[in-house]
Amino acid sequence: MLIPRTRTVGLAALSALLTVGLAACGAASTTASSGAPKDIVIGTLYSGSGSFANSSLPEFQGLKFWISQENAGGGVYVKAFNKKIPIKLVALNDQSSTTTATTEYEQLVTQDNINIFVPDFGSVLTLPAVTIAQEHHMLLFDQTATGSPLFTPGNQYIVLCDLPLSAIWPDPLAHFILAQHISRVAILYGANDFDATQAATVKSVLAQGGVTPVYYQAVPTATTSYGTLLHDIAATNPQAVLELGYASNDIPFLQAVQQGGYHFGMVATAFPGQEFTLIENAVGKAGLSYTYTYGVPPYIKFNNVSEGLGTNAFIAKFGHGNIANVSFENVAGYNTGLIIQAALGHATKFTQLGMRAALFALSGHFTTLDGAFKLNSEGGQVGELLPLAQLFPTATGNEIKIVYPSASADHAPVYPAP
Amino acid sequence: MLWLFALIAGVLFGLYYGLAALGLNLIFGVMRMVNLAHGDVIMLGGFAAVLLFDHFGVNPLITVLLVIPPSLLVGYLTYYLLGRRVQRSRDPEMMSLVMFFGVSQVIEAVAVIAFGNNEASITSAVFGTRPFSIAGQGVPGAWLVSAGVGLVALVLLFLYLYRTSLGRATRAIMSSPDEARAVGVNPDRISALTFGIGVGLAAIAGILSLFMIGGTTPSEGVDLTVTAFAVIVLGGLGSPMGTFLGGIVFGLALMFTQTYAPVWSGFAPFAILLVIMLLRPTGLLGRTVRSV
Amino acid sequence: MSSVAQRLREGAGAVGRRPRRQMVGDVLLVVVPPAGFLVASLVYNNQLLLLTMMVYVALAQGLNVIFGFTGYLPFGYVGFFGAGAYGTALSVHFLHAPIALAVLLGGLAGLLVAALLSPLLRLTGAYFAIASLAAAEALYYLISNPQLTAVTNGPYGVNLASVYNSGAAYLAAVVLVGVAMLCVVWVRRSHFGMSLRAIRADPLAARLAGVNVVRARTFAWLISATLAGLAGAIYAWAVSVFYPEAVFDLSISVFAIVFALFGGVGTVLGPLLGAVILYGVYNYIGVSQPQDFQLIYGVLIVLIVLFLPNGLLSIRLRRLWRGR
Amino acid sequence: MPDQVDKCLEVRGLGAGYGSLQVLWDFDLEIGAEESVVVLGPNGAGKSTLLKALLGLLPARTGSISFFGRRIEGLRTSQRVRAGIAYMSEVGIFPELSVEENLLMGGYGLPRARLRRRIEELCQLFPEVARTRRGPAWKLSGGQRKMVGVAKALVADPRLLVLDEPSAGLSPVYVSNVVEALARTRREAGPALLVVEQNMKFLAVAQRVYVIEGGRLRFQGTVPELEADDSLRRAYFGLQGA
Repeated sequence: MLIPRTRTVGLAALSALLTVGLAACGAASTTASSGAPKDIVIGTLYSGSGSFANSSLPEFQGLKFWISQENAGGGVYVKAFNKKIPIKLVALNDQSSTTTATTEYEQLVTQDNINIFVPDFGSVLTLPAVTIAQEHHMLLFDQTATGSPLFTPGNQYIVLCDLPLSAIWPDPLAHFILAQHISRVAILYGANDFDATQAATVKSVLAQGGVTPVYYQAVPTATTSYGTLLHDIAATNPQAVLELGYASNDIPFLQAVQQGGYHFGMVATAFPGQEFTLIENAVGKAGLSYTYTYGVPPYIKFNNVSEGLGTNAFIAKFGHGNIANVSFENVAGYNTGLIIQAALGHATKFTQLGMRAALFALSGHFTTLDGAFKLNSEGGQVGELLPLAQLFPTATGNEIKIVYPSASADHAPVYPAP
Repeated sequence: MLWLFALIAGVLFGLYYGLAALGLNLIFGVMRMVNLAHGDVIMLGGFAAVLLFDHFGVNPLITVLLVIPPSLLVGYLTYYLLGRRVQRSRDPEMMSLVMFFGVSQVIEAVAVIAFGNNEASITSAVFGTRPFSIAGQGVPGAWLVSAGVGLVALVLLFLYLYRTSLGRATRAIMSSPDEARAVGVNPDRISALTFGIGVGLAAIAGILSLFMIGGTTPSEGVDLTVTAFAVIVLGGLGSPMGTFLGGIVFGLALMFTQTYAPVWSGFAPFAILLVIMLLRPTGLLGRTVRSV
Repeated sequence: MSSVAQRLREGAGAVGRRPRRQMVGDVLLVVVPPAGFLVASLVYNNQLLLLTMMVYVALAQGLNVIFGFTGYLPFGYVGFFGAGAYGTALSVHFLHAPIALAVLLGGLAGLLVAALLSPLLRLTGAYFAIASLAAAEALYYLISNPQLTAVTNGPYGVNLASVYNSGAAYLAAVVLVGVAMLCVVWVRRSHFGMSLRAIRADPLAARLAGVNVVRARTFAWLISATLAGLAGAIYAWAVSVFYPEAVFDLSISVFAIVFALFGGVGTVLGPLLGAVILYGVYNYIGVSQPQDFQLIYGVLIVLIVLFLPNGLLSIRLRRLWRGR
Repeated sequence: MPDQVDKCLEVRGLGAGYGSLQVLWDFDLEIGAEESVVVLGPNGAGKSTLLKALLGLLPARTGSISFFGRRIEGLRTSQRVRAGIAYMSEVGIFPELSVEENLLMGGYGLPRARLRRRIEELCQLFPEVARTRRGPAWKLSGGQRKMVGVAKALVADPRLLVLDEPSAGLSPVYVSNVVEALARTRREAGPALLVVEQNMKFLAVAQRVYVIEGGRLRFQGTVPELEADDSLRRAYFGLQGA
């Protein structure tokens, strides 16, 4: 049994511990002096492990690449002080946990005196940052989180840098289906915000063309075995099968198509364009041939840009000339840097809303290797749509070619797949 | 004939799930330790198969045999370095749970350092892309291979447990550890061996996971541990046969909901587990425990 | 017959004759931790970290009530946390309840889920642990189901921006810590707590001594779930926008269990210290060593179990024992 | 008193316990070769603890244990079993194993052929065990379980057989069956016997008696000597004599 005295001692120890521990957490911080700060502090999170790590780390590399580029040139140009200021990066590891991410975002904002607030990859990990950014009046340079709850009319403190809102992603895909006069469409999607939004968009665009899917079902995001689902889909005799999931869904899905010996006129999945090398390694060359996916940079190329490196230059510098070394996330992370660069380079006042105003002023007049930069009133990205790409077999592997819309296509679609 | 395919797929997946859970049940039965790192061992088995295939072209079925010796070694070391000490603590069931949570974190972190975060996989063409016909249904060859390996493992384990002296001693410890010590069984030796077998079975399941659940990543361990746990609890703790029955129930629940209500396919297996637990509190083949 | 059951039969008289020093100690136990967190918020302004720490204190203490005093380990404890979060969100959306009421309704949601699941208490050991986990998973899949979008907003998550108030949420969490401490102190000192310990030591003897075993266990289960529900409610309020997976994350269960066991279950102070220290260390590693975060934390936990298997408070108890 | 050479077991100053709880204090015990000894004591007196310490299931904190002149207190349980000590706990069997497997476990580590032969011998000695050989042990009645337990303990041909409350949970009829079975064992010039009990029935097989109370030795002597002690007689015969 404990005696009361020790309990009191324990409580005192606890209070002391709390204070010491917290002091330790908040030790490092730099304060901006009056006038120009010594450096621009960028705070961000990445997932060193866990389910988002394979997307988060390449994006983080892209951002770091931009920082090293700028710092090599003496820092980033800040218009408000009319000089270049070196960039300092504070990056914490959230291990793909939203709970951890939440406290670490707060840590960045309250302890690390950051000037620029960049969240982790994807909607799930970005969402906790939205409230914190709003609460502390920090502009959130949202990298790739395109989910619907992130953007609300009242919130001034978010801009989406890299991707269009997920609701408009599948627009060209759905129009392609209509253009090919495909009438039997099967849609299988993950029961999460990101995928469900896309599925709803496809469904409504198809409805405008008078097409009703023969199969339209959601499965839990954690689904990894697709054999039975595919068997049931095949039983509806579809011409086109669309699987809208994460990379961890696309891989077992494409494997199951192969394992089951299924052949459909069109198979489309979301991630081969974004994680091409990864998925081709996982499912093999044959498993990807003639399937469709969203066309994203670096496979859609923007060499005529108003800020930063163009696609080819980026591939040369970042990927040492080999496009296989460059993933979409690399481009996205780098592009986030370019948007920050544009905000600092155009804002007349070095404030969060000053940067926001600058970006809204640039909206529609500004192109990077990620395409046209155009914001809607809530800060969502509505610039370049994601065109439809198809994968064509070559001697060594597959090649991603844009096939629709025809204006931006660099190859004719092969439908039905041979 | 959607139901027939669901039935076949459910049984085949059930054998795979049974195999994936078997080692966990053995370790729990013999040592009363909850190996929360079980799913991470499955993950490591998957990576072993991918690396051997990528670098040396080793067929995954060969890897199934290759992983056994190192697994036994790892099991021995884990038991003697970590397990034995925890087993002697006040509450081995719960303390082992916490410790193996730590081990699971370490394995995941080391796997990330060693293999990166990307999904690793072997193209499913290894086992052919032409489905086999069973009762008029086209079933992927890889499923049959996995289920076959699961069955072989089950038979071998059965022979070991019921036909050999060491196996009998293992069951004796499961039945009553003190009694077993009192007839001269060295529980450390049996426990270490069992830990090795448990790790080996998990690693083998990991190799098959590549073809059943598509690829492996360092972070998949937790989900696999949870599934394995559901399966052994369904079948009955300490009952190897029950584990396979539990696996099949789990597999059928998953496949039938995938067929008739895909959106509920996450919900159904757990709901069925709950219902079975309430009807038969010791699992399908668990022995009725005399308790208050 | 176990000694606890014997003491129980000798009557609750001993409870009434509590020495004054113990009373003072108990009051301090309930008042000092919340006060500590209030003060902490003045010197340290990562309030979300402190709030999350408080949430874990409440969860570890709630787990302590059911696990520390009855031996039932609910692996799916996070289910109540998620139920609390969604209970609050739905109260705000559909009942337009003021947030204070909505938080209480979140606690009520935890309680209701626990009442529904109380038949699980017929299970024991690992069976109970996994069955509760299955319940939490089933609840998650139910709430995040796209077919229930009209009710729970399915996979699209929850937005409570209309009631967001970080300062008030922080104060609510401070109160929650006090409530959690009060619950455990009460369980520890009361006749009810003694019944629980008697059941744990020897259920048959306890029954013979006149304890209603089922009712006592169920009551502990409900208290425990209500604490988790309130914790989930306050957490939901504080983060205000979240996807369902964020409040049904299994690692919340695991953390609460690890924290409670680390400090020492069945004690009043153990889970509090466990949550504060281990969560503090977790964040310290996360901030200072982001690269090797998981590795260091994993090794630390293994070492703790190997060298401190009976929880932090066991060190002191051992010393006290020798001192006698 | 048996002389030095014939001594099967000699325990001196044995102490043992669980965690912070010491249960057995400074206990002395001697058993001659082929002698049978009963240790009497009430519930919680430390009887089981004594046996566990003898077997090494619980470490001895103090004292020494000699088995046929060899010090064994430092040996592992398995080594003590190999030296020739067999133990039947209160449960006595492996419920999940079949009766046959229980017997096989009783001779764990013996060469296969010898094990088979021994089991056939015992099945002749215990026909009621032989009848149930294939079935799982948990289906047996309490008395049958004890029989299997005794047979199991005898498989390895021990030099000392240690029984923990063989009468626990048995009706009087079965108790006499077990006593009779033990007597049968004795007639075969079997092992030395150490029985701990609350039940007086087992005095029928005892040559000497020890009484343990509160973890300490209270009395040692022959059965007539025990009966001559007034207070002990009241404690052990008065209550349970009927």
